Amino acid sequence: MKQLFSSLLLAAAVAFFSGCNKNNEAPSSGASTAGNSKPGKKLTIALLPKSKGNAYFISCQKGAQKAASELGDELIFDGPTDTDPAKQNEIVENWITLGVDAIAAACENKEGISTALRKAQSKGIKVITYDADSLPDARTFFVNQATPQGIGYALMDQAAQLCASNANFAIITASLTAANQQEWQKYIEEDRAKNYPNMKMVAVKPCDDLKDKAQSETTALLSTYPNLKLIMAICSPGVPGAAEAVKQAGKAGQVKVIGLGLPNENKMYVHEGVTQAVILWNTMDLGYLTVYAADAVARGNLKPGDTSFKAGSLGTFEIKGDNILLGKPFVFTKENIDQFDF
Amino acid sequence: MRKYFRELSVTGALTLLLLALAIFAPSFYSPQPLLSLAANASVSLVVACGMALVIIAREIDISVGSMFAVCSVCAGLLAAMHWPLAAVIAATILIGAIFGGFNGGLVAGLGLPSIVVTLATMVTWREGLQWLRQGQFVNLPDGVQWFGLSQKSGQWTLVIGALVILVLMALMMKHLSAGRYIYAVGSDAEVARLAGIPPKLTVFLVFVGIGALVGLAAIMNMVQSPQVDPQSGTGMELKVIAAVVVGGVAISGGRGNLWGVFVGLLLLVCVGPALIHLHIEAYWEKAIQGVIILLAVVAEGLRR
Amino acid sequence: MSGELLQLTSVTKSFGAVRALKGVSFSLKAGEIHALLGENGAGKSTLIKIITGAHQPDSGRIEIDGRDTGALSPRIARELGIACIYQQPALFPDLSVAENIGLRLSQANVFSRVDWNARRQQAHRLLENIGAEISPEAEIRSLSMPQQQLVEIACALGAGARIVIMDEPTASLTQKETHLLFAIARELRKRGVGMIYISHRLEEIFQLADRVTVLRDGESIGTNRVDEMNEAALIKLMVGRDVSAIYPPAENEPGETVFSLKNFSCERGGVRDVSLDVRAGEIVGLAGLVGAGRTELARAIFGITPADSGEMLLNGQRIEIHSPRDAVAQGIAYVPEDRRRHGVILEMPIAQNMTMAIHRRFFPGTWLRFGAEKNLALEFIRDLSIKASGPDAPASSLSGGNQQKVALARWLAAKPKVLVLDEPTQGVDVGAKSEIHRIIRSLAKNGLAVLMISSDLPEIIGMSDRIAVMRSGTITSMLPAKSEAHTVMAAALGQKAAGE
Amino acid sequence: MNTHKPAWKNVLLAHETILLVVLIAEWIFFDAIGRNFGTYDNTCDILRHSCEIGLLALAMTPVILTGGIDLSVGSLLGLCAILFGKFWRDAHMPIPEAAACTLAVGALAGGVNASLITLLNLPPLIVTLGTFSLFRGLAEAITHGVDTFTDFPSSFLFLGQERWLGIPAQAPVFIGALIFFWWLVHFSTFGRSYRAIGFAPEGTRYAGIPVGRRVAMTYVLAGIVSAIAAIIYTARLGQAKADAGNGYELYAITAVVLGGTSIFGGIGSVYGTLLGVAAIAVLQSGIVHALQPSEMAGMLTGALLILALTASVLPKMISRLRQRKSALRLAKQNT
Repeated sequence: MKQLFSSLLLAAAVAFFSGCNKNNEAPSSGASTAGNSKPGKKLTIALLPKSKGNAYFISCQKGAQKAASELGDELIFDGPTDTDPAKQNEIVENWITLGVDAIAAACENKEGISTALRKAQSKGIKVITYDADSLPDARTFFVNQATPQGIGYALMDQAAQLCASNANFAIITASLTAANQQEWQKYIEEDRAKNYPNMKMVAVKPCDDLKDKAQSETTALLSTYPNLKLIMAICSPGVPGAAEAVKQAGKAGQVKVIGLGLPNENKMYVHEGVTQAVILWNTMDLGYLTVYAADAVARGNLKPGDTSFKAGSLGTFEIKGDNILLGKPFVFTKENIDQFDF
Repeated sequence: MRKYFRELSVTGALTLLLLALAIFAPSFYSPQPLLSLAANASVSLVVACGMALVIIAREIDISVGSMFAVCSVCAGLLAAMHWPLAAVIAATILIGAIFGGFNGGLVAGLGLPSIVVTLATMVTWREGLQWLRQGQFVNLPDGVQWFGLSQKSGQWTLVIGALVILVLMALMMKHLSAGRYIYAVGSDAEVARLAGIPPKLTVFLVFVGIGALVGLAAIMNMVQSPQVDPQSGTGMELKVIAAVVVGGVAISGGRGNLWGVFVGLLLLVCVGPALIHLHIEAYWEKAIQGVIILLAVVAEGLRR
Repeated sequence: MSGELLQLTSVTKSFGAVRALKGVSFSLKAGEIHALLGENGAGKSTLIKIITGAHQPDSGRIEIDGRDTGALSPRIARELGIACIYQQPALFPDLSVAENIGLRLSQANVFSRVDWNARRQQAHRLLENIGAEISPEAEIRSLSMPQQQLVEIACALGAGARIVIMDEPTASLTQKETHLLFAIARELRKRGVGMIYISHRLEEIFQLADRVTVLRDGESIGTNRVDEMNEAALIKLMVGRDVSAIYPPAENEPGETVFSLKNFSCERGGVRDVSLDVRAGEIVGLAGLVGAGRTELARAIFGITPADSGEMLLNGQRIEIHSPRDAVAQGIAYVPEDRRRHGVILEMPIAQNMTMAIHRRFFPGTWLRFGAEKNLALEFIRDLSIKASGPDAPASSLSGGNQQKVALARWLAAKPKVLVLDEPTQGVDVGAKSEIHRIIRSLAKNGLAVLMISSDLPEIIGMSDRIAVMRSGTITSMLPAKSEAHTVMAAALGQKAAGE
Repeated sequence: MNTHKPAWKNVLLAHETILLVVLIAEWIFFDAIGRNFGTYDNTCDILRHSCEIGLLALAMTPVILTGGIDLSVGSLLGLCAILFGKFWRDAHMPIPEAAACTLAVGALAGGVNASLITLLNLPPLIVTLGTFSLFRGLAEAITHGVDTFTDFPSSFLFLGQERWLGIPAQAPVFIGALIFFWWLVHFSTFGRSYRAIGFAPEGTRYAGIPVGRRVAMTYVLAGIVSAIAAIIYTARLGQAKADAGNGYELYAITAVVLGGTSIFGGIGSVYGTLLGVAAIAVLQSGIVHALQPSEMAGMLTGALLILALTASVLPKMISRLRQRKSALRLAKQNT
């Protein structure tokens, strides 16, 4: 009985895995020798998103995959599938024993993940961060797509440009506890206090990274604050959610919507004039650059102190201190949004 | 009166909340946002009706959120393939029923505890969907949102649709043999069997029923926006179970009615917007919801 | 064999390795009351469940009116006019009386409308028919056990059943209700209904039944006309041996007063102003009608519904009991009425059941001592001659009588000073019954003060050294041992006994 | 009449044995296809990662044995984590003192669950659903969701991140808890009472066992253990925030049920829970080492749970089928 059961289970598992090895487009073909970081060898680079099932990181992954195949490296892309903040650490620690050559992490919890990244460094694994930084001593470089300050200021400046100098606005965040959201809010507030002191932020509502909840929260905000002039959604499902709510309230154009999001999810609203601007960088380039940088660091081609870095077909990027700069955040508007597909 | 203590006390709490809003935040009552709120709530209401049946039958289904996400994505993909809307609706309800039937089969057929079975399917469907779809939104073609009607009539359609389902199901639970069989099975399955009511079949059908209702709710949610979020429905099970319990349905089966569930859901649905309108910080929301659930059960406990 | 309403031929049924029925044949004529007798585990319940379609037989034939019924389900059985009144009322606790009756009687299809008015009227009529004063609106869970039993009977009558099975229907009925039930049964017989009547109370069978079939170990021992039989013969058929002295005689003189109650009241249980002394080595029988407050008194003594006024004295010392734990600590033991729910824990091994009440004393420092526990259990299994496969066998694998012995063993292990027994032999077969009687008597002989509640009059009279009679929550009279049955009954009913 | 199977067959068919086989199979499988899976380092990591959920699962076992459930442990972990941070940073308590206060909070919160459930006789599922929201909500309200506690002294972080005598430093805590719960459930009268309560709460009361007190104790223990897990969690991550332990209650319940404990109470073992925790932890680590997407771990956990439950009812169903077959054969012979 037990033998039958276990062999059945094993057989099912083998079939399952061999099946997904074939079908899965994710970069997991075959095993290779690990732990060896001499130039010319095939490297294993692990890319850690903040969470899986997020379109933002999927497009990063696309760029990263492109870079990995150009470089002939193996790319592992994996991350937490639920809201457990300890999951990132667990995955990194698994990669350490797995024996990857380089880890590129987008950090959900700055302090929390740093302990795991430091441990990786102590085991000789090269660590860089992208999208959201860790503590500086836990990585070699940070691929900086835009500093939190840059994002916060860009959002606030955009908002001020769209509204009167004494307008009220509200923020939709992913969750009250998400670290990057808190950081952006900090700089939004800083910019507001410094440059637009008459504008007023009336509420911050979390949407749990759900479009539907962003929609219902925005609906309530709109009726609570009739003189609300702008909604700023700083998580990607929040932007279309807020836009839909504004549209349903019949306040399109009257209440502006801006936010951080992917062009594809927002094209429709931008064209309808519900959403005025979506701010983002080219996420595919971010993934591409990150993998190139990780590869170079692991091969010793990129060292602290360098001031520029050439990443394949994207050309040369500036390095400021230990930050590799992707460029300024990009503002997608009605005019240019159709040129992008991610 | 005593018999309906729970329904009345929840109605009382709701009335208090609505009164407070009327005094301190009359803007809550502006018609358009209220209609949007109602259209939104109608989705949860349909699922709550199904959950009430499941709990009355002395089972529980915590996989509704995941089933909801799967149904939403399936519906979105079918609509994106330009199936006619009626076919999309029918297919989604069918898909929901099949997923519900899977739970029901394991619970009724193999006699496994429903809380564990649906815990397992909750995880499996959710992660499987994420694996297959990687969190991508599904963009819907024109003519799907609001069933191709205007926004206002679309919203009214949803609200009225949900109320019709509520009334029909409430009537069924009270006045049709089918409904009374569910109460009977939830009250005592063995006695039901002796009285010639098939408890396993009843439980199976109740799970199929909640699956179908989740499918319908997925459609009702889908038509409210031009995109489908594959994460939708996360946490729905807790909200719906809380509404059902606050509404006076006993977790031990056989007791409670859909009117109570309706009032319970309204109370919970109004709390979120009410916090915004009353200018209470968002970080109190979870604590307040917890207190409402606890108060509801404590009131019941003290009465006994 | 024409003219038979119901005919079972060579029916067999096994559960796992246990053969519950080994080819039983049984017949029932229209207009007769056919008693079914047998010790617990003889196969009566299985036979009934096969007739009502709750179990499927492994082989054999069932005919009704000479026609083979094929496979029976509860629904088909009901449609064929078979109704059963179970020992434990099979009712929905959360639903109203009217609905319970309605669900049982309606043959409606799933999508038909429920006519609540008709249901209420039907319930009202049926309940009135049997003289029960129960509101059709009442929830079953708010009713007492006998009331629920009456609802069951109303259900069966309402179904217009041609075959009515009564499985120990009088076990929890009052005398008045029992008489009413008998009247109804006789009336049904007149109308041509066939009844199968199961009871452990032999005198009921002689009062009521026309024929009697005895089952033993899954086999039919024979069917006889009741007027050709007597009690001794029946008992011999049932147990397969002579049961000479049913009640062991008292051999000792009671000692000092061990336990007394003074103006003892418990409002919640409806017990008021009870005063009572029990002496060492004495068995005090507590007689009375169902609902007189006997079980409630026991529960108040044991602290399940603690008393709210009056005194309880143990060896002259005043004691306070607020919970069963206190009672156990003071040396008071209670063998409850509902053995399967309260007396033993069915799923747990015999040994663990036996040490359940002595955790603190038997397992110092809360450490379990498996070896000692096993030895204790083996000792009791031997001393009380419990039929079990071993100390690790779950209590559910035992027959009712042996379960009751396990429940007794649990309290004997606790070495109590006072033992309260509530219906110690209800639903226990004749063989085990006399063994339990012997055990109780020997306990008393060893100096235990015993308070025994029983609705079985011969038992009360046969066992007790004194008989306390309760009525409406208090003790109304104290009768000496070997009182006449009618004296006790009269006291219980509140009539002046003859000659007093 | 003796229908009991021989002892060896019972042991072999026991749920726990099947699970052990599955666990070994998992290990062999991932060791074969995964990179550096079966190394000592990875074993330590698995132990480290499953410590908090393991602790919660251990504490959940007595709760489920009594027929209850505690959905609030994950939220309580979050509340305790931030309170621990608050005691240390804002109340300037030394670490041991802060930890002691945190344990007291855990006990108190467990006591809230316990008193609602036992004194008012309310269903545990609903009570803990309420406190699930309440505890998490309090954590968010106290920190406004934003406040994060970091920069703990390295002597404290040692507990979560370093090795002590070659094993992860938190392992002794887990092993201590394991021994305690093993004793509690299998070798003490408490465990005996939990089972009895799980089978028949009323019947247990009639045996003079204080049912309310025993049940209350399981919830208080769950609260205390949640607080211990919160401290270890904080040490492992080096930070405490209101979202700590999100969703851990479901992992813990899954592990307990996977370990063969009946959700209805009465049946179950600490040994099974240990295997359940291990099976899930090995699966999660193995998936990463086999370079498969993490979603697979969740899906396989769900599938494993259903399979395990099915396997536990299968023997019963097969014997029932066999019986029916042999009965049919008998019937045929008779005619």
